[in-house]
Amino acid sequence: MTYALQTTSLVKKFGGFVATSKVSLNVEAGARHALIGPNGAGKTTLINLLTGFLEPTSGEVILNGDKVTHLAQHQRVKRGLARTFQINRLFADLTVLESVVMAVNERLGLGARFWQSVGSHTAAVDEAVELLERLRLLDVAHETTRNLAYGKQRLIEIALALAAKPSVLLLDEPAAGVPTIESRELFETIAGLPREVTILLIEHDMDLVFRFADRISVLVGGAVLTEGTPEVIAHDPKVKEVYLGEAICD
Amino acid sequence: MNKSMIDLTPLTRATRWHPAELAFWLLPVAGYFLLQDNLVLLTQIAITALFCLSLDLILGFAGIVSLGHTAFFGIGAYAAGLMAAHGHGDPLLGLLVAGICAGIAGFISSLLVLRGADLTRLMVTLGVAMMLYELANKLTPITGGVDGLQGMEIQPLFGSFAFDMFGKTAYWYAVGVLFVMFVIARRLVHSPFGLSLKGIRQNVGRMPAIGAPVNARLAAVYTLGALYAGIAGALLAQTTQFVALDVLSFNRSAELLLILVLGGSGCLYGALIGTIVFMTAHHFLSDMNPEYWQFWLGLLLVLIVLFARDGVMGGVRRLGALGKGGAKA
Amino acid sequence: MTVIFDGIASGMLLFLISVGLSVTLGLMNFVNLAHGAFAMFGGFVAVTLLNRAGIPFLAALPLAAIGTALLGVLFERTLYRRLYAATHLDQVLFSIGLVFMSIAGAHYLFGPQQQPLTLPGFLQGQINLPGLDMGVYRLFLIVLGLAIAFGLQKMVSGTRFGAQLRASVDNPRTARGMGINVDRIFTLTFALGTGLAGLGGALGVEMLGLDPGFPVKYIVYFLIVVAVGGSGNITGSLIAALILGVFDVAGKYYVPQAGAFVIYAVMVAMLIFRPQGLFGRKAAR
Amino acid sequence: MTQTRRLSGLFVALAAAGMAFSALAADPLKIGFVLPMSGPFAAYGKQIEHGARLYLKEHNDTIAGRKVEILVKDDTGVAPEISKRAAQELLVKDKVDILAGFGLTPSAFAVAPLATEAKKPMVVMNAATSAVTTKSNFIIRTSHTLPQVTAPIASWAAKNKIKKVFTLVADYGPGHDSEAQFKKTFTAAGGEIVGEVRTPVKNPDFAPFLQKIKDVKPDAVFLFVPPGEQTIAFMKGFAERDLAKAGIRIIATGDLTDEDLLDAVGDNALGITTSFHYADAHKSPENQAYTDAYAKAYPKDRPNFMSVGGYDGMQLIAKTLEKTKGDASGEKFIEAAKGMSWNSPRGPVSIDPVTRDIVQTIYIRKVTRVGSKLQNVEFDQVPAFKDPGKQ
Repeated sequence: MTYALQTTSLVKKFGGFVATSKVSLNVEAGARHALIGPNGAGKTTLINLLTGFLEPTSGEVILNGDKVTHLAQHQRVKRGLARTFQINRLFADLTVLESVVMAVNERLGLGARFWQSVGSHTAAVDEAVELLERLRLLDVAHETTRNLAYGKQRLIEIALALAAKPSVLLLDEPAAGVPTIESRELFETIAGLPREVTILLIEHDMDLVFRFADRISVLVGGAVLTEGTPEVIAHDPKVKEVYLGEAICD
Repeated sequence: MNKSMIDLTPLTRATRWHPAELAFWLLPVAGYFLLQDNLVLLTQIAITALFCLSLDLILGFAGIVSLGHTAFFGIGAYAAGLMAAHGHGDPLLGLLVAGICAGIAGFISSLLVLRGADLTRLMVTLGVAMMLYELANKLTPITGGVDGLQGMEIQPLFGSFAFDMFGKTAYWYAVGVLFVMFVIARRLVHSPFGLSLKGIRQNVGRMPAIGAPVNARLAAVYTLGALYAGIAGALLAQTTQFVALDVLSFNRSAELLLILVLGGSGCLYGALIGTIVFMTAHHFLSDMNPEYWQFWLGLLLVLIVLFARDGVMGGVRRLGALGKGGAKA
Repeated sequence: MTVIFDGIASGMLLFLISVGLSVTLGLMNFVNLAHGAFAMFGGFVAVTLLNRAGIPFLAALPLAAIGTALLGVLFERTLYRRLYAATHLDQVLFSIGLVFMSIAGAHYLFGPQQQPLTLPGFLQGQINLPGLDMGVYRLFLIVLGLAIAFGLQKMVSGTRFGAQLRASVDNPRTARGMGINVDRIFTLTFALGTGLAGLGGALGVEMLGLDPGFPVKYIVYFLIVVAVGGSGNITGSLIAALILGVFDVAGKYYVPQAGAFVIYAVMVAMLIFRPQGLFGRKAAR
Repeated sequence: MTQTRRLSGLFVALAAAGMAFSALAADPLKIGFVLPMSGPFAAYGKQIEHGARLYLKEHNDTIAGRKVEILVKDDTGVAPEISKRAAQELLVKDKVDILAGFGLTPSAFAVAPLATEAKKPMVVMNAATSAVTTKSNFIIRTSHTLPQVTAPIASWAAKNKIKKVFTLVADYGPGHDSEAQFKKTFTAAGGEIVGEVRTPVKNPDFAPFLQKIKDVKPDAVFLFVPPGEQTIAFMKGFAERDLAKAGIRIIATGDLTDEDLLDAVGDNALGITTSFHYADAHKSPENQAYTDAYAKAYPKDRPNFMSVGGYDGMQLIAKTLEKTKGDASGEKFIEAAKGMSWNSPRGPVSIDPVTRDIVQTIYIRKVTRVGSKLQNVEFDQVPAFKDPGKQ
């Protein structure tokens, strides 16, 4: 079994507070893996540890078999680990095309080119256009990001992540704040991603999780409570206990 | 809509110059013929514009606030001044050396400056510049201290155009250097590098997540801004044939920031137009009223901020947007 | 010992002239570079009262503070108010404009020369203890500075007004929704900031002099204190000012060759190790 | 301000119309002033302009039969490129015959090459670094040089039972120059320097240095800091620490007890002994006339050495032009000015034909309360003293 993304006994302490407690996560290559947990379970911290925004107190992060524990965020992206954000982090005054071209540039290592204009790097532009077409964003390619509807902006979030051609994609509540109809479309798009892209999904919406994921980890109090297939998780009494309130509400 | 239908010209428009831009660059030519008597003022406007451009690169495009940008201006001025005072008076060589010295200093100080948030950066840049000021004052035997660096001898440009009191050579020299540096900055701003700087400015948190090494980019542009400032300092030293401590003064940094904000940061023409407006106003006001011109200048600033943000400034910005239009990819 | 005492006094002076900025910049998040102009106004009020009207020094101080606060209210009502929502750069441009006007105005009204100020006899001279000589005025500054720091800290963290102020700055809309008169809170706070500036200016005349260049001459010091202390934090400003003062004075005493560098070096070092300021609650903007 | 300037312009025009008969009144004589009129050194510009205008007013704006026009440009004091720009515009655009003013040394240095190139006389009315006159053969100075006013206090101190001196100077060029001159003269006369310190130029607090002085207990402190708030701060601190009662005196150059500043220093200045070339309390008929006229024209201000620099600058220009019969061309003017001597409000002065620098009496004075005013009261003098910086 090859794992695309692993952690081994990952610990993060803030002062005396243990935010992540000995998390060992194994995400298989090509998996649609979901990470769930109630509020305050430490999902955000874990994401930050995986992407390199935070450094762990102890433990390792392993990406495609290589230790990346002490690499900076952008270096991990170069090795194929991309993410989207729970709350949009976009470039408000750039157009959609500019944003995506910029992201493609970074993957192609063109970001430090300072002499030729953006448009003259045709390979990057072509790729960006293709990506926009795939996400059905072509018609707004020249719109300024801030002028778009929230649903469209969520798609740009994903486009920016995909521009990195990731082998592992972390989706942090991709449907947060999106109306139900649009969120269905969004998930169709996500489901349509090629199978060689491993996806780790952090999501609140249990319906979506159970429909989409083939494996689920449950995070509680900074530690992994349990892990298994959707069926197993759905019938796990411990999970029910933790999720009682929320699962019913959702 | 499919991908063959998309219009990609917005991405490449930068390579062409808008007619308004061409018209703008006719101004210095017109200025030469119409304002023969004010060539020194025009020269100094060109130099300040270049200096302002350098701040625009780091503040306007990379979002690094600096209250100590004179550090690099001063380093450039002293580098060029010391070269000329010790027998290496070729102006272009002086520019080159000044730019390199300032660039190196910029790179080193970028390691300090890139830590912390805005106010911290403001104060760290300020602190670095103030320490350089004190250093230049301390090194009186080398720099001449408050009395200024004496004995600069600038050789004629290209061996044939001497810098005389009518200031024609100095004018074309300064305008020429400004133009070349502007063209370089313009290309840079419209390049992938420039785009990534805009990205950093608009959302610094996102950039690492698309694989961009933010600190390396910022260090690069800070170094470049320092280099530009150094060249501007060298130009001032060479055209004035004198360097005094005030090239490192706090007032110069603050005034520069003022000019840039006035002109509109984040737009190359904003730096140029801000300089023209500010220095012309300063010149006329201080000629009319040598003692109290500051009052009128202050009033002008207050009125602009309060009432004309969208009038005068908006106009300037719109004009700037024309030039920038090329970059609008 | 005397060196440390002088350092503390010097730091206290830094604190007194900067604390007003700590209020406007830190608590109200307005980059008021015209702080020095208000301080100068306070100085001129004090000097004029003292020399022309013959009002005693101790009475002139509160009058300078009140006068400056009134001016502050006037400016806040008419001008500053419009710029709370503006960008920091706009605020800089605006307040520098005010600084220019104040310099030229003071030059016009009072001339370019230094203004005279004579302290009352009981504030002059020194108290001599074995191993420690304390200037009376310096002691006065220390006591006053501590009192102001203590009072402000209490006010910001311990009173209803302080709570309302913090709420208004953090989220004006919510504060309004909760029935807080945000406009009034801001006006009062601005008056407080400018009043403190005026008081600092009046107190500073004795040691810093007073001429039309004042607003620019000491702007660097104001900013240093506020930046190092962490904006909006009164205790932070106080401690930062004291550290800077002690280092500065001790540096000049023991290594006069490096005298001018000390204050900047200390500032840069402190900022590099604590980029948010000593006690910064959050990033400055 | 603008209004008075316009009025005087009108007056000039009227005067010119009235003088049409004069054969020599062909062209008006234009004198371009480069002065710090705003910024931290605005007081310099104001005083120099006052002095210059006072002279002209006394002579109906006419010199050697030519009516005179004054143009003033602000150089903000500390930006030599602005000084140079101002001078260049005065020369090229306004076509002035003579450059004048120059509050600070860097301005004079920056403009000197222009005077040489344009072959126009340049009358320096304040900038005091010794080397200024060496920068162009067209420069004449009517103020003073720093060594010139420093050396006499050193000789005086050595002769008057001051054996041990602590020097405290601001850490910048003029400070270094005065420190060097003082040490040279004082040790040559048998005195001893028991301590020296250079203080930062921007220095709001002298406490640590005063403490050092207190530790060392010299007979006197030789002081040189930028005149202004620093002088005040030093003297207040000095008084606060009772250093005077400990038997320590302050000796200095006279710019630190300049009349513009004395009132602000207050009684703390009492007893300070300085050497300088001018005090408004100087007793002579010329000075009486001068101070009276000044008080009438500018009732808000006190005349000081800078105003006299401006006044004498105009006086020198007038006397020289009388000699050349109104010819202001560079070489002729400078030749005629060399060796020129006259009675200034400060006493007899002359222009050294070799260095083109001023030769004058330096007075030793003590700050004393005279009536309601603090005054520099002269009690000793060194007549016809040349700049020792160029010997």
